[in-house]
Amino acid sequence: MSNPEEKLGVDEFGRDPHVLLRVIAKFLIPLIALFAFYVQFHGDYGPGGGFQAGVILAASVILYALIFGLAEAKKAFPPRLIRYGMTLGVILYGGTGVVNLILGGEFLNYSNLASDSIAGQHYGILAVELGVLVTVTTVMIAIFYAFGSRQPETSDEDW
Amino acid sequence: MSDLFLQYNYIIVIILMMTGLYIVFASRNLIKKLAGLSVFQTSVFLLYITIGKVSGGQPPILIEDKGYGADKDGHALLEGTIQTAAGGASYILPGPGSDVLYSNPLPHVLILTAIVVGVATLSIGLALTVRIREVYRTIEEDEIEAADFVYNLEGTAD
Amino acid sequence: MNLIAAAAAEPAFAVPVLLLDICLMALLVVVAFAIVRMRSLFAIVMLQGVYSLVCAVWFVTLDAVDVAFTEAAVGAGVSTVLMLSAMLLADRKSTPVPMRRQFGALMVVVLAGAAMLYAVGDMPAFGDVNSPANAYVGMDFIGKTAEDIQIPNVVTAVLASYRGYDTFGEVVVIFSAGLGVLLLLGLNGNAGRWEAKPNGQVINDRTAPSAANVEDIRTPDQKAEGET
Amino acid sequence: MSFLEFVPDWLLAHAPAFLMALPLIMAAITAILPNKRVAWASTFIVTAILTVTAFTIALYNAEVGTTIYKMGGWAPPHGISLVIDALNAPVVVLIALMSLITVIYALPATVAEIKPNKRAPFYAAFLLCTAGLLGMTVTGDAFNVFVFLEVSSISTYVLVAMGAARDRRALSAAYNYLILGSIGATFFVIGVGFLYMETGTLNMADMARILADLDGGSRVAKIAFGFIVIGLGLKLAMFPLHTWLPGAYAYSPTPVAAFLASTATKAALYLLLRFTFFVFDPSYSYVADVLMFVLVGLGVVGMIFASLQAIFQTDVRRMLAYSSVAQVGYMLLGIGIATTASVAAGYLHLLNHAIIKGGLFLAIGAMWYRFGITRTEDFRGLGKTMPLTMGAFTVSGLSLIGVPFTAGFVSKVNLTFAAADSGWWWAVAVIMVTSILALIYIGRLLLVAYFQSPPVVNGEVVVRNEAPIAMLLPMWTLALASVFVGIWSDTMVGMAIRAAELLLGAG
Repeated sequence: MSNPEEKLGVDEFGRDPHVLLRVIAKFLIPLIALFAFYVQFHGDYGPGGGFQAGVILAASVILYALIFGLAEAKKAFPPRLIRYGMTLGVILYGGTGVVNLILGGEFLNYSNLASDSIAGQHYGILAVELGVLVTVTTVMIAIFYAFGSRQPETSDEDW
Repeated sequence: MSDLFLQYNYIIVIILMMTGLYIVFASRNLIKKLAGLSVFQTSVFLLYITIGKVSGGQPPILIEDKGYGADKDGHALLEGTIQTAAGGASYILPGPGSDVLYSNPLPHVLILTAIVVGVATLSIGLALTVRIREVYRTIEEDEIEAADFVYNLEGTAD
Repeated sequence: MNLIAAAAAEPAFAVPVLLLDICLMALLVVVAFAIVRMRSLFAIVMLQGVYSLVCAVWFVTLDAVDVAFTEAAVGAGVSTVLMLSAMLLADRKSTPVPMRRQFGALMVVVLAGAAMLYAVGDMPAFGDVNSPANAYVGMDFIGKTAEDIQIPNVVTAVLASYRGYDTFGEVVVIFSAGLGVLLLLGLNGNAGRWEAKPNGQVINDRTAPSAANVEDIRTPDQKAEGET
Repeated sequence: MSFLEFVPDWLLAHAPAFLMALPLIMAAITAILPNKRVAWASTFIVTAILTVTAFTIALYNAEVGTTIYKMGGWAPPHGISLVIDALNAPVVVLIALMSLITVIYALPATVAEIKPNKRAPFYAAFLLCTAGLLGMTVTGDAFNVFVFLEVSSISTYVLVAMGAARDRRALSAAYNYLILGSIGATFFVIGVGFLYMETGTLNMADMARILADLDGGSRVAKIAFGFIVIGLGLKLAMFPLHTWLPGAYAYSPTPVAAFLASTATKAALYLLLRFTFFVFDPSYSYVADVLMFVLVGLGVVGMIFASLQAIFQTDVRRMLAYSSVAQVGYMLLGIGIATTASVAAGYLHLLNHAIIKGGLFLAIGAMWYRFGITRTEDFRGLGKTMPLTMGAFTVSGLSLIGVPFTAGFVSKVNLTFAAADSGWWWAVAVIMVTSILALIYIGRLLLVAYFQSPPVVNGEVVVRNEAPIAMLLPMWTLALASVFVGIWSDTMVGMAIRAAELLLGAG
């Protein structure tokens, strides 16, 4: 953790001391991401929703960064995407409201998204929850990248 | 005296809130202050959620009526159900004839929002702490104030 | 045992749930008091995570499953990770504050607490289904959701539709937190670092406003990074 | 009337939502714009549209009265409603106008203060702050106030911290503001929670109705009121809770300082008015007690102490910040006397002080931009080296003191008469004394600027070096506005009286 930019190295015999950790993580991280999407799309029926799913999805990237190093994580999820992702989420949410305005209803009145007001509500909730997911995921990853990339000034002996 | 027992939750929550507030006010370390703020805010969440609790209630996730007209304990549910539009499910609602009770969903919604606001504040506070540590070499408020005091006397550099 | 007798007299209260509640509350109080006494920042951060997790458990017993989910993911997860990574960039220990300097804080807290305790007597009983909070707008959402929106999770319906505007604000808050952290730290960890040489005298983010003799402890490549 | 004919109906109907949705969505887009000029242009266009919308809203409100916008199509109390009435329409115009003025000023100012690659996110944060302030002003839902309060606060903490590029004290100032601001917001949330416990609703009008039915409510409502006043007091820099303010104003980037000084505390003060007179009512004994002893007491103590502190400051921006705390005292005094005339005077001072302080901070910012001036002794010869900037500073400064034919005079005279009508002669005396104190701390600067010769740097006398036109235009707009308000005061006074009648006249 002292130098997170550096890829976790191998020992002097060329072996990877963290092989077990990495194998398990490779297996686990897709499952965590999958669970995030379950939470996202099951939010209408059980506990969950965009915010919880976003945090879990971000946690999968953070776990990847902790195990494979921040540089690898930045290759997998480039920082450039983050700024666009943050914006995209807000636009998805606000844009849904603007579409409602254009269709003649109030801001965020989803009823006019479909001919049936209940179906319209369902579409609207789906769209805004997606916006929440995108923003929360990217912001959480952004914050982790920002803290992780900063060079620490205290040495490990201070512990 | 027995009245107070029915409100024991509020008493505990107030103690917790004030403990959090005390950590913020009494400590002079920037990170500890933020931890205290977090405890304070989490305790306020507890206040809201305890307001919305209904005894004997269940989480506000509507139970679908499978069309048997009664739940597994044999209670008649007809009065309390709502039949929705064609193809839709019908839900068991509280009301006369129904013994289902849900807890109040509104405080839950408010607190979901507040949790997000709390983590946003925390992350900005931590980012500021990191920057302060870099430029002042300390995260103890007393030392920061001492350093600023010197500058205030000197005036700003030309 | 008076409490349990009172609970047993009130049929709506289940004694095991009450005992669980009391255990959780006791745990919360212990953890909160421990944070007050702790000096090691690592312990404080971890205890803060524990506090959030215990709160999440209590939220489950209070029927707030969505909130419990979020609190566990955010309070115990993300917040703890963030505080740990910030602590890595800062210090490990906090210096103790002498008791006499905590007196003012204690007074403020005792006053605010006493004010709230004064109001406890007029508060509705815990779990009262007929309290104003539970009998009016909040409970209407259950019937309205079944009618207007027709999804089982009432919390999602209220969050995204009835109070969707609040949630828009929430998304914006998160966005501004992301924006703020990017402005303050930068995605590559070099925001806010600068250096200038007016009149041949080196000043940088550490020394401004005074150009007094503060040595620059950064490595050369860090300096190069700061310039960009 | 004539102007409104040109406004399409859908805009009139949806203007309240437009007021937040536009800056929030555009803030997200501005944050990713690659070019700093484009980012400025987009911010400028957004704030210009906001200003037009705000004026439309105010005119429309004057014509048709209170309007309620049902957000999401859900009727209150279940949905969140936006309310435009005589009380918040002027505040909306103020915030939108100040954001436009600040953005024009920021074009040159950011060149000196914000790194080029940070400018697009900086403008985005600025738009978020504006949207948050507008949001908390127009909402009719108590919890929604908290959400938008935090939108504006979080972006404000960041904006203040951006001052670290030239002074590291901006970081500790931002941290202090964050801790106290969060405690304030949390106190507010506790208050709203207690109110919810008492009334079962979050809609302000509904709360007011239920509280009136309960005849003021039980102890829970009393404590709720106390926590809301303390929470908002932290945000509006009520006297002993103002400790975050001098640092935040003094070390933040100059456009941010001007914007904060003229809007942030004003929006919080508006909320205090809204809760004290609209949700609660001065006829409840506990509200009357708080008005009489807490707001008036702290207001008066703040007026005197903060004015004295302002005199002893060497940093001009800290001096102006303490003066702001003192001016908040005037507004609290007006609110605390709680007659229609006094509340109108306090409200008028809220609007006028925003114009005055905005102008002063913009002028100080221009002086810093040209000469790096922050200290009082640096004002030597500014009357010669920056005559136009100093002119704007002088006009706004005289208005702050309360010289006749300026905005400050109108509101202070109204406040004095209101206090005298209620027989509060000691309050009249305090207003006089603090005006003299204001004369001392502003006059001291004017003397140094006009009657001392410019300093000699490297053997040469500093020559005239005027601020760029993009800085002069905003500051003179505000300076002339304060003269305009001072001479043709009827419109503003009428607005203030309508607002006060809305709060007190009817009920």
